[in-house]
Amino acid sequence: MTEVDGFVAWVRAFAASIESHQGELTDLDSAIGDADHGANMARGMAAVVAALDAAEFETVGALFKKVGMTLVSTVGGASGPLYGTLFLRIGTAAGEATSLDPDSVAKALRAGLEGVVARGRPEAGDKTMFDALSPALDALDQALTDGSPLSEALRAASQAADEGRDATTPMLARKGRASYLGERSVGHQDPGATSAALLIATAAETLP
Amino acid sequence: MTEVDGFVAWVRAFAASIESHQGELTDLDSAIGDADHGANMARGMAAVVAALDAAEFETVGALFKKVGMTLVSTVGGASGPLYGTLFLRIGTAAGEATSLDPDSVAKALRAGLEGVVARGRPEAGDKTMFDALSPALDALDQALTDGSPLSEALRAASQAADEGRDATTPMLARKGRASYLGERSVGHQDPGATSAALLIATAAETLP
Amino acid sequence: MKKLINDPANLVTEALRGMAAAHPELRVDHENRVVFRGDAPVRGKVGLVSGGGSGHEPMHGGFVGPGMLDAACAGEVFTSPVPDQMVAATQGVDGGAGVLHIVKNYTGDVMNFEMAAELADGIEVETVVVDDDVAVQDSLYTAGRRGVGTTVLLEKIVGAAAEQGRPLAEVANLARKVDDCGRSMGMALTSCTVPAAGKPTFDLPETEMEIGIGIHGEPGRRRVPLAPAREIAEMLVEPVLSDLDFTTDPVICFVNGMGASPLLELYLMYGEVAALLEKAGVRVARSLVGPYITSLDMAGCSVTLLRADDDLLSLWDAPVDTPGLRWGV
Amino acid sequence: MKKLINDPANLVTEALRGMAAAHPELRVDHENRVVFRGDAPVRGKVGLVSGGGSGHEPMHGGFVGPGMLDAACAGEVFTSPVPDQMVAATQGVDGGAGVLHIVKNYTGDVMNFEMAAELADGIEVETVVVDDDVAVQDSLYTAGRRGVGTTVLLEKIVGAAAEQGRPLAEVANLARKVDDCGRSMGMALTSCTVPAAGKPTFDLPETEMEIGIGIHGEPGRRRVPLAPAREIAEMLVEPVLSDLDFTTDPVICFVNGMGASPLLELYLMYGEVAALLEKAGVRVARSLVGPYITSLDMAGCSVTLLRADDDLLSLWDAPVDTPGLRWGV
Ligand SMILES: Nc1ncnc2c1ncn2[C@@H]1O[C@H](COP(=O)(O)OP(=O)(O)O)[C@@H](O)[C@H]1O
Ligand SMILES: Nc1ncnc2c1ncn2[C@@H]1O[C@H](COP(=O)(O)OP(=O)(O)O)[C@@H](O)[C@H]1O
Ligand SMILES: [Mg+2]
Ligand SMILES: [Mg+2]
Ligand SMILES: [Mg+2]
Ligand SMILES: [Mg+2]
Repeated sequence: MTEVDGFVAWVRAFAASIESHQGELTDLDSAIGDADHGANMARGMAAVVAALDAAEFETVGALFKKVGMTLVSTVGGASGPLYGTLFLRIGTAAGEATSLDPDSVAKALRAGLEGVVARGRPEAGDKTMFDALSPALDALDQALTDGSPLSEALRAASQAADEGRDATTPMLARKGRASYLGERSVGHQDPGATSAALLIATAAETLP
Repeated sequence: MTEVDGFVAWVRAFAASIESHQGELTDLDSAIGDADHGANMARGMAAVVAALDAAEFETVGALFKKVGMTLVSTVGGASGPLYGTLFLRIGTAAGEATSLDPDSVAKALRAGLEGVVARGRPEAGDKTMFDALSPALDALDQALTDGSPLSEALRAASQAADEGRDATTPMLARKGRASYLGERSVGHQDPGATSAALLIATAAETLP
Repeated sequence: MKKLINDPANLVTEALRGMAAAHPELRVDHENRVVFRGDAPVRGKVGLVSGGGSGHEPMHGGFVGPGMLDAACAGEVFTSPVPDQMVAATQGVDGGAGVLHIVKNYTGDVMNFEMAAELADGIEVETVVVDDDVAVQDSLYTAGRRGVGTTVLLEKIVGAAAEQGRPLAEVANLARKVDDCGRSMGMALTSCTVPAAGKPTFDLPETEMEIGIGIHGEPGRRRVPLAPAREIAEMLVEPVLSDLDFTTDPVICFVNGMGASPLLELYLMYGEVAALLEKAGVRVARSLVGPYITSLDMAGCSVTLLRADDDLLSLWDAPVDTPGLRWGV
Repeated sequence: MKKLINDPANLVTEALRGMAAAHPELRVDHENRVVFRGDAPVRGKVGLVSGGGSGHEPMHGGFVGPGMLDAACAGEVFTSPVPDQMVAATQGVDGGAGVLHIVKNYTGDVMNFEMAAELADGIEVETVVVDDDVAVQDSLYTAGRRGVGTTVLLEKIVGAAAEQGRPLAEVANLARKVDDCGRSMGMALTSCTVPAAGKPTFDLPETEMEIGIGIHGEPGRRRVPLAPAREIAEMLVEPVLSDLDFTTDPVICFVNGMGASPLLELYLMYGEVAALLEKAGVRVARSLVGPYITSLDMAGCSVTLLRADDDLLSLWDAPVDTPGLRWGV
């Protein structure tokens, strides 16, 4: 079972990871976007950390809703509504629970991904964060079904996310700003898939 | 005696010299001005050459008035009125003559310089074309007084013009655009003094 | 990076402070980063809300005022504003006749405005999404065309219609019609530098330029050797004319500067564009030349053509009183 | 050099062609390179003629129209026009009430306008020489101060007075008064590139800026380390305030862009300037923010303050209808 504190640690670790990868995310977004993904995510996660510092959360749902609302209200751009919706839906799925078992964690993450799909309508191969998140959650489900404990399953998920992120490089973008580049988007790693891989990696590092 | 044709050769030689020094004049004007002295003089002298190609001149006065009017009408900036007035006054001094003896050449040039002074009110040491022209005409007068033939006297004038031009480098500009730089104008050769030295040099090369 | 700024993190906040100081006729909500016309909400008038990332000035804040927008939301540089801002703007301009959201077709803008429309309950909201950039192929499977130059013309024309008291549905339909009738194409001589990034978004050698750029400093569709203005005009006008027939009605021709291209060059470009249009049998009824929808300090330009019937032309001519566009008042 | 041009030698000609196409309300004499208001000469009205080198757009051609200039002469880039142009302009605007020449204090401009005034016989000509740049020390023995930002405000204010039908002597005195009451100071983040020269006029490292520049891309009075906008504002405002007492009357505050500095940054600068003025007890009655007197593609800005009594303010507010400034009509 993962308690609220465990999830708080994850979110904080994600914020720290974004902070230290800010330059890389911006560079990736410079190549096929508008050079703001690093700043966007850093601004949003800094606001999230400030919100975590200022409040206690009784339930997993309340925590993630706060994270999602904060991102929606501070990020803007494409990543604001997408990451915001991701966390909001995780929060809705987690509901009043004060801790989650591994299957509930996987279900909540799946609900988050469905939120991303509902908001941005990405499909596999569009060269977006979906291409990191979707294989990650498939790997997570598979590992849990195979009987792995959560931490091990999340490591598998993180590996799948990294592979999915890497796989965006040869893709021709069909969604987001990179789609405007047409053929020229090929050969560049997607910034949103990169931040999404950090999200799963920090989950693997922090969630017990 | 110098015939009209001789003066035409001088003006053409000056035009050619400006053309080949255009880049240098612009570079000098970039350092302490607005980077257009080369283009200004080249535009004006090209128009002068076109005017010479299109007409015959009976008198020395008519030739130089045409040169002066053409410069006034095509150059603009500071150098247009200054060089324009210089040639206009040379033309007025030469009047109806069809050829000039050495003393009349010197007198006409002196009248031209007085035109520059009337127009721009430069004083010695202001870091302008005056600082090349004035010593040049002094040297010319002196050499003629000493009994030198015109060509030799013009060579002395050209040497004095070159020295006058070089002497502008350490000067602090008090007239023209370079004056806006204050102390920073020190250490740069004046573009107008440079083109003026070309004027005297081509006279020495061409006037018999 | 050489800019007239203090800290990139405070750029938008501080620019809005300057804008408020320079334009007492506007009301700036600094907390929500919304520029309102001073008398908003105007009773009985449809409220026009636009917005987007900053860095495109005078768009959108400079187009707030009588005859044009009621409010504009300013996001971070090149980043869509957040729904909270749009909700505040929507509530602040609703004079009882509903509100039109004018959204440029970028994933971020569309999603944030979508969330705002969901959140602004009790207020009737219509949305028009501008997508006029012919550099981008339109397709069901992609994000679609970007919203660029037509946005300026649309905000002016639809602003005049709202000012006349036309109802929301009519104003929204007019906005969609303007979007349908407008096409744009842009190019860059240099990259811009996003302040938070601190360096140019892309490297562009002295001998090359980008064709088919948007307004966020993103690279264009293709990179080609630097060319004279005459050829650049052809590269911009040709794809616009082959995308829509502009010979049926008079057009409004808009030559826009990307931010660092001086007006002297923009007028020269306008001359080239006008010559091409004449050759193509396109009749220019109105024109606009200048930096109106910019990309920070990018050098370059875009061309927008708008097919304009009599209604559109008279709405274009109607009085407008904003910092960025002003006439007839 | 990356510019939207064809051949540097034809730049001015082609830009004027574009301007004529974009502004049918103006009349452009292409041979003489003079932009006239469409209805010039206006009978009984003092004619206002200005002009100077090109590269400062919208000044001066963009300030031709009712309420401002009657004609503007366009020289080559950064090169004063020639007397022939000024004579053609003077003849073309004389409506029987005489003509005022508005000349910025540069040796070339002054001498060429002087020759034009001598040549325009039969027409009563008065001349005002604008010299408002506090970066340059005024002295009997030098060329004196440059004419910069105040020129824009002067052309607007004096244009309104001429439009009211005030006689030549009064209009000329008013012009001199405006010049006396205006002070400016400018700075550059980058050099501009004169098209005919093909490379930047001066090298300016990434870490430095020029303070006390004019409008012709000439280097400034001093080179200092790059600083935040707040400190730049101080470097511009302080010398202006110490040159003239601006606490006696309200002021018009004009923050001008040099050509490549985006409006976002100019508004930020305006905010900084306004804060400094407030601290100094200067009351800002009107403001103007934008690129109005530019130096090609130079990045940077200038600050102009004009002490404005009620007459000046009401002339400032009077209708003006030009491509570059338009209100009240
Ligand atoms: N429709 C979409 N669905 C899913 N993800 C998307 C979509 N559009 C963009 N993204 C993701 O958002 C990332 C860009 O985010 P960001 O740079 O912060 O926003 P913006 O594109 O508005 O500047 C992209 O790299 C991509 O992964
Ligand atoms: N008042 C003056 N008297 C004499 N010569 C002057 C004066 N002002 C400027 N000059 C000369 O003109 C030259 C500059 O000419 P040019 O660059 O063509 O004109 P501008 O300064 O208008 O750009 C200077 O180098 C200087 O020699
Ligand atoms: Mg981005
Ligand atoms: Mg010069
Ligand atoms: Mg963005
Ligand atoms: Mg010059």
